[in-house]
Amino acid sequence: MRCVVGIDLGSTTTKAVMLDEEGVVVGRGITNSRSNYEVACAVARDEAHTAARFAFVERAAQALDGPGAELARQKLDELHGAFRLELFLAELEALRVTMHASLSRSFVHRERRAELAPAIGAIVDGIRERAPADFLPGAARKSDFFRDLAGAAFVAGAEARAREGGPPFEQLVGVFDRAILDVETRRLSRDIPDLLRRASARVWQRDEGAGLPLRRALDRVVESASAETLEEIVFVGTGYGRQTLPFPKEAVRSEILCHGRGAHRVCPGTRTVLDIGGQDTKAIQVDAGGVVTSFQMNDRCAAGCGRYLGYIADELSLGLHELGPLALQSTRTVKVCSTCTVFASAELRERLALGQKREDILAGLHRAIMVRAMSLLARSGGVFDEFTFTGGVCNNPMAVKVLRELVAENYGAGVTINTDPNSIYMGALGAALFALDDLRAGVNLVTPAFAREAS
Amino acid sequence: MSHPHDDPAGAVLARARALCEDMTFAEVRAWKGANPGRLVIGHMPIYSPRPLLEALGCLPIAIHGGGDQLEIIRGDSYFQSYICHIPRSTIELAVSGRLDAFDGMLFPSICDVIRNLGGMWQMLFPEKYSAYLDLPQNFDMAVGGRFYAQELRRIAGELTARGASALDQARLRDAIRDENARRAALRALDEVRVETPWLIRASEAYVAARAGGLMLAREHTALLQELVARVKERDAQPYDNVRVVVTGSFCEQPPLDLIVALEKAGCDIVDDDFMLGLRMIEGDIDEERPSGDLLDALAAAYLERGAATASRYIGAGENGAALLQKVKDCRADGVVFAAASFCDPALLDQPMLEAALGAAGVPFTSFKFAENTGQFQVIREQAGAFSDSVKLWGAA
Amino acid sequence: MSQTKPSENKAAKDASQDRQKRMIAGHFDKLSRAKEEGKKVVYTFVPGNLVELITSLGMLPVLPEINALQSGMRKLSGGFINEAERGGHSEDVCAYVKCDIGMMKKGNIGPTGLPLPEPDLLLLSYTGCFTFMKWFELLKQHYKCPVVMLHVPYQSNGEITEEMRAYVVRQLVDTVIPALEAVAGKKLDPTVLADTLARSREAEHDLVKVWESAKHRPSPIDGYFGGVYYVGPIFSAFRGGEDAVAYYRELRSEVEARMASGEGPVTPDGPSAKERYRLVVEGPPSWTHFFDFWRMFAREGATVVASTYTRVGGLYDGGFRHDPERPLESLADYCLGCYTNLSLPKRVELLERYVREYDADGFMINSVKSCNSFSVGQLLMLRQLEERTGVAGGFVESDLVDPRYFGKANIENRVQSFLQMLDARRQRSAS
Amino acid sequence: MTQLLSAGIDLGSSAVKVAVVRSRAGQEVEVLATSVQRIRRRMMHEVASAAFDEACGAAGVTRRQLCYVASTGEGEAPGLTTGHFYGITSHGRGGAVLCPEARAALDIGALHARAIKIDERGKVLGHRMTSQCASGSGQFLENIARYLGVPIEDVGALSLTAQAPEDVSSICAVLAETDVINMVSRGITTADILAGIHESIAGRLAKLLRSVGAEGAVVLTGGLAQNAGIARALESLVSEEKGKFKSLRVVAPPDAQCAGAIGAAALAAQRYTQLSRAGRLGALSQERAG
Ligand SMILES: Nc1ncnc2c1ncn2[C@@H]1O[C@H](COP(=O)(O)OP(=O)(O)O)[C@@H](O)[C@H]1O
Ligand SMILES: Nc1ncnc2c1ncn2[C@@H]1O[C@H](COP(=O)(O)OP(=O)(O)O)[C@@H](O)[C@H]1O
Ligand code: SF4
Ligand code: SF4
Ligand code: SF4
Repeated sequence: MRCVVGIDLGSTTTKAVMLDEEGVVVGRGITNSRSNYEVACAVARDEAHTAARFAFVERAAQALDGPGAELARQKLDELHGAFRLELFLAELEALRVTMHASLSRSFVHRERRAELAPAIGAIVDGIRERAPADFLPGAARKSDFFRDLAGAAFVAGAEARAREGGPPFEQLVGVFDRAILDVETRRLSRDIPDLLRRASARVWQRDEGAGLPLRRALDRVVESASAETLEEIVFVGTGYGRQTLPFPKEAVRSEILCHGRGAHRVCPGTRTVLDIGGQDTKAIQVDAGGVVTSFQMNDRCAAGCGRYLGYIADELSLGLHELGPLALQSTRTVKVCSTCTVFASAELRERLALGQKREDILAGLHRAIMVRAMSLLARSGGVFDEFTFTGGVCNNPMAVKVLRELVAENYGAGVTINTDPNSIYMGALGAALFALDDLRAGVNLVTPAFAREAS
Repeated sequence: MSHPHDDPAGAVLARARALCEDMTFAEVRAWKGANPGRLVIGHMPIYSPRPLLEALGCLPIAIHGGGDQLEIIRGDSYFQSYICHIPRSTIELAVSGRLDAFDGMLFPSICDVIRNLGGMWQMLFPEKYSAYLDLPQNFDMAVGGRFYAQELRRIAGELTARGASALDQARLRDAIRDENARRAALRALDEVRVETPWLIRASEAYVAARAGGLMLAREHTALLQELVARVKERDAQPYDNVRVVVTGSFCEQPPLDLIVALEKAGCDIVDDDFMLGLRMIEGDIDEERPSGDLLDALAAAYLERGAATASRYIGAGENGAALLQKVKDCRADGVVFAAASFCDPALLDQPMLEAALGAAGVPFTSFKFAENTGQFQVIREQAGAFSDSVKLWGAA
Repeated sequence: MSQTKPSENKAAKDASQDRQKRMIAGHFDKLSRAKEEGKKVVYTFVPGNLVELITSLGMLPVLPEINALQSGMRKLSGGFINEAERGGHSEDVCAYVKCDIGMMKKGNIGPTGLPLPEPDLLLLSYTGCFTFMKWFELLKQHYKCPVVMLHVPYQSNGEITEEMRAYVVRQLVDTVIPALEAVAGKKLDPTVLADTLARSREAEHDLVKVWESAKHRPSPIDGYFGGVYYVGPIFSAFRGGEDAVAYYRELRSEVEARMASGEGPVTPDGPSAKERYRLVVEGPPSWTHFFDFWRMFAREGATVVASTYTRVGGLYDGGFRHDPERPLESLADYCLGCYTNLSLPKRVELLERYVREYDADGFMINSVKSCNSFSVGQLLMLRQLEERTGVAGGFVESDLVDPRYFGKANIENRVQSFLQMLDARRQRSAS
Repeated sequence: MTQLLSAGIDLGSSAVKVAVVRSRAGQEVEVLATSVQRIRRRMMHEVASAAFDEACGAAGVTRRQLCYVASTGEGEAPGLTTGHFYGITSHGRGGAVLCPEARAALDIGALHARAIKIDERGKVLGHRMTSQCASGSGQFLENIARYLGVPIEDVGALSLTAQAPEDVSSICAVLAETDVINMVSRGITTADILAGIHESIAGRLAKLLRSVGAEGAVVLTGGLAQNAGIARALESLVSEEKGKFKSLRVVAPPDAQCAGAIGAAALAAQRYTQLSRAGRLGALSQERAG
């Protein structure tokens, strides 16, 4: 299959969307943006590639008949989880090796090495042991990113160690922080067929009762999905870091255009788009064809963007996923003044010390952010029907709720507000649509090195 | 003391405060209902010819932005982040319909922000009356005075054309008398504050004065007189505080909590430049004029007795002289500069005032605020350090 | 069509540029010798400046705003601003003032490296900007010389009334001219003034022709980035002088030659790319990053066909001319008619006219932090213009001379997004 | 005159610091003990009493022997204290105790930095604080350090090993983090990145110092004083300055983080003496009640 790829290199996350020649989405991938942009976009693309493979798996499973076919279909989610687990474990091992290596390299840690090394080994072993449970269908994970998952588990492990009289918490975490950087700036090669085989082995081994039929069925699915070719031919990049993408200038599009186009593709009635990402907020007006007619962005100061929520979550030792749901429990919104990312944590602490409730303060913080966004929208011309909310913060249910209220208060209840589970991919989708234009126009663009080497 | 039941002044203060905090302007609506056909004219802070408006049968309403309770949603979309706060909240009030009962707005010449806000008004609300009132910076009665009287006459004419009463010297004289009476009442209140600051907090005097921008002078005089009588019944003791003059907030107003925070940090605010819309003229306005035209009285009051603010041209390099006089008059230990963030006039004035204070050995401290600031920690620190220092080491 | 070769054109371009350079060098040279030669020096502001009065009395004008912008271009402003801020000036206020005060504190060395003389008089023509008043109050504290205030009323209703004109003329007669005469030590000679005003008028006429050349496709000038050079002499010390007349005559013929040969403007990287976008710009440029900013447009083939910043020192293409027949009235009208003294609705009308008359594809607002006079209301202007003209507007924020407020990556992002948006809209309307 | 025992409790945003001192009316101050406890999500008053007990224990005094306990800093410690001094006052005084020749104190804490000009008694003559933005504070450095995987205690030492400090341009703490991410990806060494950040922070601090007109010796107080990189970067910056700032000298005493607490303790004794002379000791418990 021939595909085009759009990559949105954001300040916090990097997204990739693959379209086939008909413009149908075949895969989406996301990873956290890290210090090495090239790796970030390669990994996002790997993820999209993986997702596309899973689409093949799904298709193969649907086409399957014979003994074990039905059971194999039921096990698809589990297979997916097991696949993720394999990836996780591979990265975990890489992390382990890196941490040990950094112990001998860093002069800061060298003297305490004898004490730190065994503790680190034990923590990693513990994570390894508990990992499979996190990847069973239905298990609640705080994030999908290795950095977050491993980070949370490591911090918990380090805390426990420190409490039991092991090496100090901050030193352990320091080793992790250093090593995760290294791990993230390397791209682990992903042999998808092999990982699939191992994942499938995990699944049938777990269910001994099902026996050989399940194993055979899964094998067939895996083999047939692995056999399909996947060729990426045109790339277009966008996003905050797009200038640093390893793409030629012609293959880079403004994020404003991409977000507008992506949102319009998903919700064709869209006239106004609000995108709240990690470090910037954009308000975009598009015409009936998805062409941008005006826009405003907030990019000089990171106040009130996704990062802000990240800091708050850190401050409360919560996952980003948990922030919105907790705020939803509020009964009384506290008026919060700081939208400055740095001072917000201080204000949070101050208010907690005053005895105000976590959820009420959080509700206030969410409101403060959305009020800022409303004012940007007003600046760009207002809110028109239909209105589509995109970007990472759209995954936060409290943000969505507050936005709905504010739009109703200020622009009437008649405005349709679209959100989409794939909102975070709008920019990448828009970029992919531009790539499709290029493909159709016969523009012959160089594919980046990382894509050639992978396919 | 804030309990209205135990505090003799509680009720009158609560009324004033409620009035200041009511961003729906319910009383204005009520007045309009009771006085059909008469006009409600809003005006921005600093000098506004309120007696003239009253003489034309209008209700002048001072607009001081939206304070710290108003949520700014559309207002921000009209102003870049480096512009002060008051125009945003003022626009917010208008576009959210809160000023619907108003028939017009006056934008006196305070600074370029207010000047351009007037232009924005013309574009946003073409159906409403709006006028920019150019205050002369030439203080010669024959030149600037003439121009100014013409400006006032123009505005009076325009309002009359919109349904206000015609300009009438007798009514203008009455309005000037009412205004002079209000000034006397304000002076009486100020005197209580200077002589016995423990009887009335600056934050209390503030709401009492500010409420005056929302009613006719005559009513305000009654309110002030009652307040002065009531606070004298209070049974309060002196605090171990330092005496300060607050300056710099003549236009955008600090949130009330900020004034309270200053007091809590150990400062008695014995004089300030809040609310200059009512205090811009020092002394009385003439009730007679040789020319027979009382517009000249308003012009002369502005030219000859206008208080020194950053909006007014100070010619002879005497910046700071008026402030030093104030410090002396109210026996202050020091000065607190509290200017709105991004307020060019106040902030450009400040180094000159500081130089004057420094030369006279008067201690000072300075900080910036926005009308909706919710964090006072830095301000408390600075004011606290200031009062600590005066207290621990004596003045200066 | 003319057969002028590009190389000859380049030489021609250099001629007016060189002339301007020589004029400036000569002026600062004179200033550095002013004290020893007993020449009196008057500091004053660009909008509504009364250089004709100053030069007719044989005195030399200094324009602190021009010094500040030159400091910005030479990357000295950051240091000057720091100097002023350490002296107690706020980060929030207009950076021109701080730049000037910093420069003064560091010895008042002018843009050509020669020291500037202290003022004998500060002529505070208070036109279109509140900050001017504070600026000279501050200078007054330092120099202790006399200040004369000319209060120019604001055109709040979009017109110059008889009362306003009379008020200004009255101040000219009663205060300004006597103050100038007192410093100059002589009386103003009406015939000298009339001759000076006549020369102003001549130069103004040629400048208008230069502006109007941008209606041609491709435009032979960039009316913003290039335009700020064109207004140099007429906004500052030279208006009313022989030099200015010669400069504008020369400039006009160069521009007409380029127009005839179908050439575009000259950009920092040589001849311009093919004209792809025609823009109208509102707001002053960022001086500290002037060339970076210019390149963001020039590289993409975006030419500015008209701008309002180049009208702050006089709206000549609106018909105004200095007039030897009505000397004082025309000076009053000049002060009253500066761009920043126009009401906001009038500013929008002017921009709308430019978009139409110059057939622009879009307009761009550069909103500078320093300048409340320019900036307050620009977001509303943006919306109004989009509505009235149907062309797209872009908005960027920076500062005149405070380098801290030029976020290159952000501005580039916005400019590119804006131009790509124009493309997308164009493609749409084509299909 | 008799020797007085007094204590100061500095309730900061990241740590509580306590000092117990002996003095004559707040002069000739001798520090008996100090203690520092990081707050880390604990309740402020618990941390405060723990730290207070720790310091009293180390000094070998009981609560009742202390004539006056003063709080300072942002928090409150009801029940423990007699009165309160503001951070600027106490850091100024504490700076003078730790470094008698200092004529300015520079307090760099977790969220704010402030420059304080003092006289020989530690009396505040003038001060400036960083405004709204948090860049240039301890919290900012902690975030960066965490990102780079360097323990905060080692950040300073590491920055000193830099070969070619990298310029940090962003004024915003958050955007500066992005700058750092970029630098890591360009292969800049941790030491060079840290050095660049230290220089940018030092630049801000130097500006603050100049704005109060500091001269002579400057004593660093607050948590960041323990960071040798800051002291060095600041020193090289102010000694490079031409003209009137040539004479600036930066001193980072070992007990710097407790300067606020020490200053508060000294002022406590001073205020006690002042009040007892004025016969107003009875009013002590009501101090600041208004
Ligand atoms: N599941 C989630 N729940 C809540 N917030 C989320 C979630 N996922 C992402 N976010 C928010 O989205 C932000 C990233 O948004 P994104 O659009 O990817 O930004 P960018 O394009 O700038 O990288 C994060 O900072 C985070 O606050
Ligand atoms: N050993 C250390 N080395 C370097 N920096 C330190 C050290 N200990 C604390 N800090 C820094 O000092 C800051 C806390 O300073 P402190 O003055 O206690 O702040 P606050 O009073 O606001 O709590 C922390 O943010 C941290 O960055
Ligand atoms: S606060 Fe200052 S800058 Fe803002 S409108 Fe008022 S006077 Fe003007
Ligand atoms: S505010 Fe604007 S017009 Fe006034 S001095 Fe500054 S830059 Fe010039
Ligand atoms: S530190 Fe806070 S206020 Fe400052 S620029 Fe960053 S987010 Fe904005």
